[in-house]
Amino acid sequence: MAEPLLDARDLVKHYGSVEALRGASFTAYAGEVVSLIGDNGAGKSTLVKCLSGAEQPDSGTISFDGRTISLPTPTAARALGIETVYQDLAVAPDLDPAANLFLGRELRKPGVLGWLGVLDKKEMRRLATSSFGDLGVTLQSVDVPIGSLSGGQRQSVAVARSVVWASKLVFMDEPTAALGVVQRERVLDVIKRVRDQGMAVVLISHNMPEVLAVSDRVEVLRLGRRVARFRAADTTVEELVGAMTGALSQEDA
Amino acid sequence: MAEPLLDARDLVKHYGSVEALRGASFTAYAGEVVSLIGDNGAGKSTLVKCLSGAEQPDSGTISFDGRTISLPTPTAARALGIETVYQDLAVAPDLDPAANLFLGRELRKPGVLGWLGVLDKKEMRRLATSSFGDLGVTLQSVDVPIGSLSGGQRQSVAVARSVVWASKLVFMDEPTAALGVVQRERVLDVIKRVRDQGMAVVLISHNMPEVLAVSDRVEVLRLGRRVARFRAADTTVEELVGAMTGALSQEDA
Amino acid sequence: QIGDTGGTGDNKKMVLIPGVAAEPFYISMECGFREAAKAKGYEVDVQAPAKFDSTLQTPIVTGVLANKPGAVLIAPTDDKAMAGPMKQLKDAGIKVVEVDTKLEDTSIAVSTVSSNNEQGGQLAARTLAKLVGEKPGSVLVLNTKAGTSTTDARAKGFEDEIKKFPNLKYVGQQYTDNEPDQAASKLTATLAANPDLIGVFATNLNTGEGAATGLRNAGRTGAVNLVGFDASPKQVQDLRAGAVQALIAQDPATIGRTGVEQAVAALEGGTAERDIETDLVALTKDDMDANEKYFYKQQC
Amino acid sequence: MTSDVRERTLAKRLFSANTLWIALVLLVLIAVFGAIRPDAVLTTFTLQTTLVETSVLLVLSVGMTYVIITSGIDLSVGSVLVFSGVTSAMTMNAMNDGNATDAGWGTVLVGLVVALVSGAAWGLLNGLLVAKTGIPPLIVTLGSFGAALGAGQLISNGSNVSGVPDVLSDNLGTGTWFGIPNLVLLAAVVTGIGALVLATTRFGRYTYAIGSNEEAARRVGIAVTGHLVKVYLLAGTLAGLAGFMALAYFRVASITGHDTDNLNAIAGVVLGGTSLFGGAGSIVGTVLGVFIPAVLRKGFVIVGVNVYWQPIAVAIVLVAAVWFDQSRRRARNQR
Amino acid sequence: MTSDVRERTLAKRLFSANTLWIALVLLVLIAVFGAIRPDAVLTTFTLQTTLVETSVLLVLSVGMTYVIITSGIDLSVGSVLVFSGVTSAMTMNAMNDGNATDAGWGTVLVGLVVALVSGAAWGLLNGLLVAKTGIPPLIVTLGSFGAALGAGQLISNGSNVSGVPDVLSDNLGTGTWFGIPNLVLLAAVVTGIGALVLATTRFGRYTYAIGSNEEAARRVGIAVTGHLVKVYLLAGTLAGLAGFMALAYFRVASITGHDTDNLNAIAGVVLGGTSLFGGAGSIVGTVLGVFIPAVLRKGFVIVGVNVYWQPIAVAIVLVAAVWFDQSRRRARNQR
Ligand SMILES: Nc1ncnc2c1ncn2[C@@H]1O[C@H](COP(=O)(O)OP(=O)(O)OP(=O)(O)O)[C@@H](O)[C@H]1O
Ligand SMILES: Nc1ncnc2c1ncn2[C@@H]1O[C@H](COP(=O)(O)OP(=O)(O)OP(=O)(O)O)[C@@H](O)[C@H]1O
Ligand SMILES: O[C@@H]1[C@@H](O)[C@H](O)OC[C@H]1O
Ligand SMILES: [Mg+2]
Ligand SMILES: [Mg+2]
Repeated sequence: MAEPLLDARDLVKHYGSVEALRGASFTAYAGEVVSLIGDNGAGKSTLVKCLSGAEQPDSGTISFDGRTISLPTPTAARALGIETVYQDLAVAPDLDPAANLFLGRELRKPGVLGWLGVLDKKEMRRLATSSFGDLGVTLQSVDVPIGSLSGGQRQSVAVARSVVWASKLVFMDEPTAALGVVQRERVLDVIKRVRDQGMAVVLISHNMPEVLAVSDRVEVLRLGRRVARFRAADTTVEELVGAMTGALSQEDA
Repeated sequence: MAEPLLDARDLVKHYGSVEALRGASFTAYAGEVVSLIGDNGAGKSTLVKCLSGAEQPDSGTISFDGRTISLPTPTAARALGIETVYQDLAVAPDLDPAANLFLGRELRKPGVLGWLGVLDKKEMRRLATSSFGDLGVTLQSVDVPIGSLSGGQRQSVAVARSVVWASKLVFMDEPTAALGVVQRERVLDVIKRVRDQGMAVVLISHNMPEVLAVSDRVEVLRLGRRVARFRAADTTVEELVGAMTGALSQEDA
Repeated sequence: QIGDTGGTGDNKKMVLIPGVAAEPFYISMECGFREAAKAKGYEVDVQAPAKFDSTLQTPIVTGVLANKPGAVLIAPTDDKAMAGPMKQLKDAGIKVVEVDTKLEDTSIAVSTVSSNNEQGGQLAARTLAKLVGEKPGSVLVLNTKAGTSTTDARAKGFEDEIKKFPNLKYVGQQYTDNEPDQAASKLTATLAANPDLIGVFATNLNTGEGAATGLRNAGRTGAVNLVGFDASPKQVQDLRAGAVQALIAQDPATIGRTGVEQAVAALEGGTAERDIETDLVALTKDDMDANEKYFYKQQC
Repeated sequence: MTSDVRERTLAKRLFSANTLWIALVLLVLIAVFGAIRPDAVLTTFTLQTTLVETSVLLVLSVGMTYVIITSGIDLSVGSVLVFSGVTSAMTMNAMNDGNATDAGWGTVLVGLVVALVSGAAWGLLNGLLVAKTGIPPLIVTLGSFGAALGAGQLISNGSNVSGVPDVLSDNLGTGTWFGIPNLVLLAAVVTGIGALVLATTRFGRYTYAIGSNEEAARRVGIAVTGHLVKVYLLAGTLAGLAGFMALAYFRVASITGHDTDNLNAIAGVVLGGTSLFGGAGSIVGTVLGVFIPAVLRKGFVIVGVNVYWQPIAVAIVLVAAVWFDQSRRRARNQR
Repeated sequence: MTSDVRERTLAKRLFSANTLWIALVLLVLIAVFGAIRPDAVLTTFTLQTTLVETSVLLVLSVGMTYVIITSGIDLSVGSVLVFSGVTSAMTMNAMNDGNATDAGWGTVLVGLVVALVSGAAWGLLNGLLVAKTGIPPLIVTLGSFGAALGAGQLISNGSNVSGVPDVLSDNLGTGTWFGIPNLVLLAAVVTGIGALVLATTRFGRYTYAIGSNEEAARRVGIAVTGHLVKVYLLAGTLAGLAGFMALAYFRVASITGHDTDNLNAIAGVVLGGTSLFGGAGSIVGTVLGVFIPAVLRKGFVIVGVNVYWQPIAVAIVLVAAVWFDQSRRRARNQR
């Protein structure tokens, strides 16, 4: 196989006396969907936060595109083409969906107004409307703060935001957890489309059929450590569950 | 079939110009698991909030145990034996899991201290630990604020809280959305156990296999209205999805 | 009782506790104090509260007490509330001299050196009446905050005295929270309600400055006679420029100097004079140059 | 996607339902006072003086609005105003042998720059401490509240500084332009720019985003630290400008007498519908919120309310105004 | 379930890591001043007076801690203190032909009740408005800040009220009990009860819950409205008690001089680690937070720091203390 796009080794992360990561490793290749699975509290979200600059690991190394990197801020990760759907969504509840979609990447009016920082709200709203359409999201009004949307609507906004802006790698921490049947299918389609454009997609999900349906590979985290890796085509739900619960374990995963 | 335990008719709820419920009806019987399904934004959470006193419908009637009731506050619903797992969880992030489990129902020390309002924290922590155990939740420390727990851990606390206190009916708005495979099974087991004790359980979920596996009946909401009702044993995933998306519709559901 | 502690202090040290920090009145007093104390060979310290306020002055008194100086000159910010802390000074053997203001309880201080604020208010009323002459019109008092003893005494003196002039209609006082912008705003509001306003007495520096601003903003400078209290450099300048028509000046440097003399007398075995009243004068543009010694200083 | 992308005009957005009801309150107040004393209230004189007297506070409140929308607070503005006035006046005096009364525009310009820089320096300090250290803004600005005042006293030796150039006070302080006081014009320009920047630019958008969810803003790559520094810098600079305006208006840099400017500004901002928890608010609201207490104080003096009743009456109307506003807004949202 | 249910002792919880570092700051301050002037700082006298002078503020701050933990704020405490002092003193005078100086314990008791009831009445008003109407606490209590002061001035006709019974001032005001000033004892008892109720009872638990997530508290059936009313009632009643204590100590009901009590109390609470956003905080922290500025001010007077430098130095130490505390806590959490 080719060089990994992202290769994290032996990440450790403490919160006070809680050990969220105890030497976790993780690998992702360009042009693949890799699922990261594990029990509640296994450390998946913590790992994603460390790999997207939202948290700093206490120790361990991260290499990206062959070079060792550090990710002091989410901006550093975004600059590398890494986008993230966080499990807690990380949206600004008082802003409307379009504002959230373009947050940190606002479009400005052409000409001198834009140079003065004036936003092109109309254009952003138009583009947002079409992005949401792609994901099958229905909003009764685009003018309301996102805090008043339904759980699934809010999640769709976060997903739309990540795929619009990513260029190399997208982390999606339980992107479909609150989605309806139709929206879930759309998101899975989008994931595949993104993969087919040559990016890497890291999917976190507790839905094993979904994991097997969409991923190329699966990595399993347990108690803050990687305990197994599978090719999706060669494995089964039972095997995955076994790995997550500790019933089954691989050497040097 | 017997008298319904809960029967809501023609509920309407507006938020500003958004019509979340447009004449929704809903029925639940004692001793059954009824699933409430529908697309994102269909109005499921709004319906649950109206039926558990967290929001007030603009119009419509609710009857419970044969009598017409109004639910001005969540306390009114709790007094009738109705407990709820809200989609947004509604926990106090600064308090620890045990404090959240017993919130509003704190145990007090025996004797004069208890009469003075002094809490029996030790006992609450002990009971909380065993409730979490029932749901397969693993916590590294019970002393941390719930805001720092993983998504699934937090959800488990909310589920535990509802089943510990309910006596007649439990609403569960996507209780398994963030749960791992093992925890999800445990919660489904708990739901069945609660049903077997004669209570009604209302489950909201986007996971159709899960819905079919655990429910006795299914009611479908679409654009703020009930559009279909099924006996779980007589229906299929395709039929449910058809009803949710509007491809299929029943008369006078 | 609190503070029953022994110990001896430094008899060659003298501390001034003004009513508030950073006011030309007290700065001038401090100048007189420093000059006189140095001349007598005393070491000096000055500790002022940030506001004219007994709750802020009390910890300063007890803090100073911890150092046990020989004498304390103090402008008590409340004629009753400061009695307790000042009695502790006395009980510790420190000679207490009241300057500018005084306690109701006359048994604590060895001497009181002050001008009389109520008389100052009366003088302001007479001065205003003289400026106005026979013309009829309304007059207003701009005061600081309700409950501030010195400025309340000035307002009271003014109110009592102004009644003796039947051509002047007293429209009452307005409180300004000691903020110049409120003084300006309440003055223009009064002007709107009483267009015949002919005189204003501002009981301290901030109200005077606000009043001058209000009149300027209303275009009525000079047409409405403004009498201020105290003679800080800015006020003197305003007097000269015609923004203010008269000032009631005290003699703070003399208060400070005299206070030191009384303290020294008490410390070195002489007898202190119990009550000393210092001068109050009305300054107008015409006679101001003759009375330069009453101008306050911003620094020594 | 069935969302109808309804366009809202700029005017509609600036003057949204959130500010509609509080504007109504202001109008009712003016109407009531006007009905009682039409001869004294509904006059150019009262209008002009009220506007002038509110200008300085308004400029402070514009900066405060930005700070509060980020879910911060700035208790230091009054002290920074004092400090800037002092440094500016002292510099102008120093350039003119100790008394700048007769100085020219050159001196005034230097004075303006000194005032702005002084304000900016405190704002920068506040911003750096708030953004980089995680010290709560209340503590940081409570500190600079004390420190800026102390520093002002220290360099002025505790006294008010006079010697303000006549060209400054005659033009900016009391001059008018087609009947509009220049001080009001300046405040209006600052407020207008503040409102536009907040409502239409990226800078404004980030201000809301940070107040709404700071962590989310950080994760989408907004330079939160830098932005917060800029917001406090803005508030400080505006406080410096306010100090310069006060200098022109009062013709003196006053040391005491600005103790409650901070609370007055905060009250105006909150009264105008900006949430202390951040994420929501507007400058138009702030303008209304600043004028309501000003109109009340003035109106009560004009109609002759007893001095001791005045603060009570102001308090009652203030609370009642927000109550009315809240219940109207709620009713509208429930509809 | 692998959670280990480690027991934390009461002492440990009261004195958790959140307050450890700020306690250290306080100790360091005392040590520094003590090293400079051991003869004046480390004396019973200085200890006694510092404690006494902080007692009144401490009682205010205990109530404020509860309010802030619910994510509210109470700007009115200083005015309520004034109002209660005035009503109490005037009632006592009225019972004794206009001068209660020589009155007995009966009068004092009535005075106490009047002070408490006066405070409670304002607290109740605040609580009802905050809890039932959705008006932001800042606005409600800014209103009662003005109204209570105005009402106090109205009934006392704008002047301080004297005639405080000697038995009150000699016993509560300046009396001691085994060397401990009675005023300090009273404040300590109030603080102790406040700390215990907050840390161990249901009332305390609900206070945290409401501040942490008001909607969640409502949904689990906590009577949020009623609880908020009680919390503001508590703060008001304690302000009433503080007014009575001030009466005993200063022998006069002073109208002025309490303008900044509200900010001082809030600063103490926040300095002690209570979050302005609610949900977290402790009374032990508040005690430390109240003493740090008090020790600083006293220390500066004793060591003779220039008056203009004092506010600057206080500000610097204040900010530095919280900075130190924050970075230690953060380091500890990252470990
Ligand atoms: N900020 C924090 N402070 C303290 N503990 C934390 C914090 N964040 C996470 N943890 C702990 O770290 C562990 C791993 O959490 P993490 O959120 O990474 O789990 P996860 O694998 O994403 O679980 P889930 O599937 O439930 O989302 C958990 O025990 C959690 O309680
Ligand atoms: N507080 C609110 N303010 C404004 N609109 C709201 C509010 N709550 C819900 N809505 C709107 O009402 C509609 C129904 O929302 P609801 O949360 O009930 O959907 P749902 O069926 O639970 O969806 P999901 O499956 O995504 O959770 C949505 O369009 C939503 O945007
Ligand atoms: O007499 C003093 C006065 O002149 C000053 O302005 O303020 C305090 C007073 O005590
Ligand atoms: Mg997770
Ligand atoms: Mg929902």
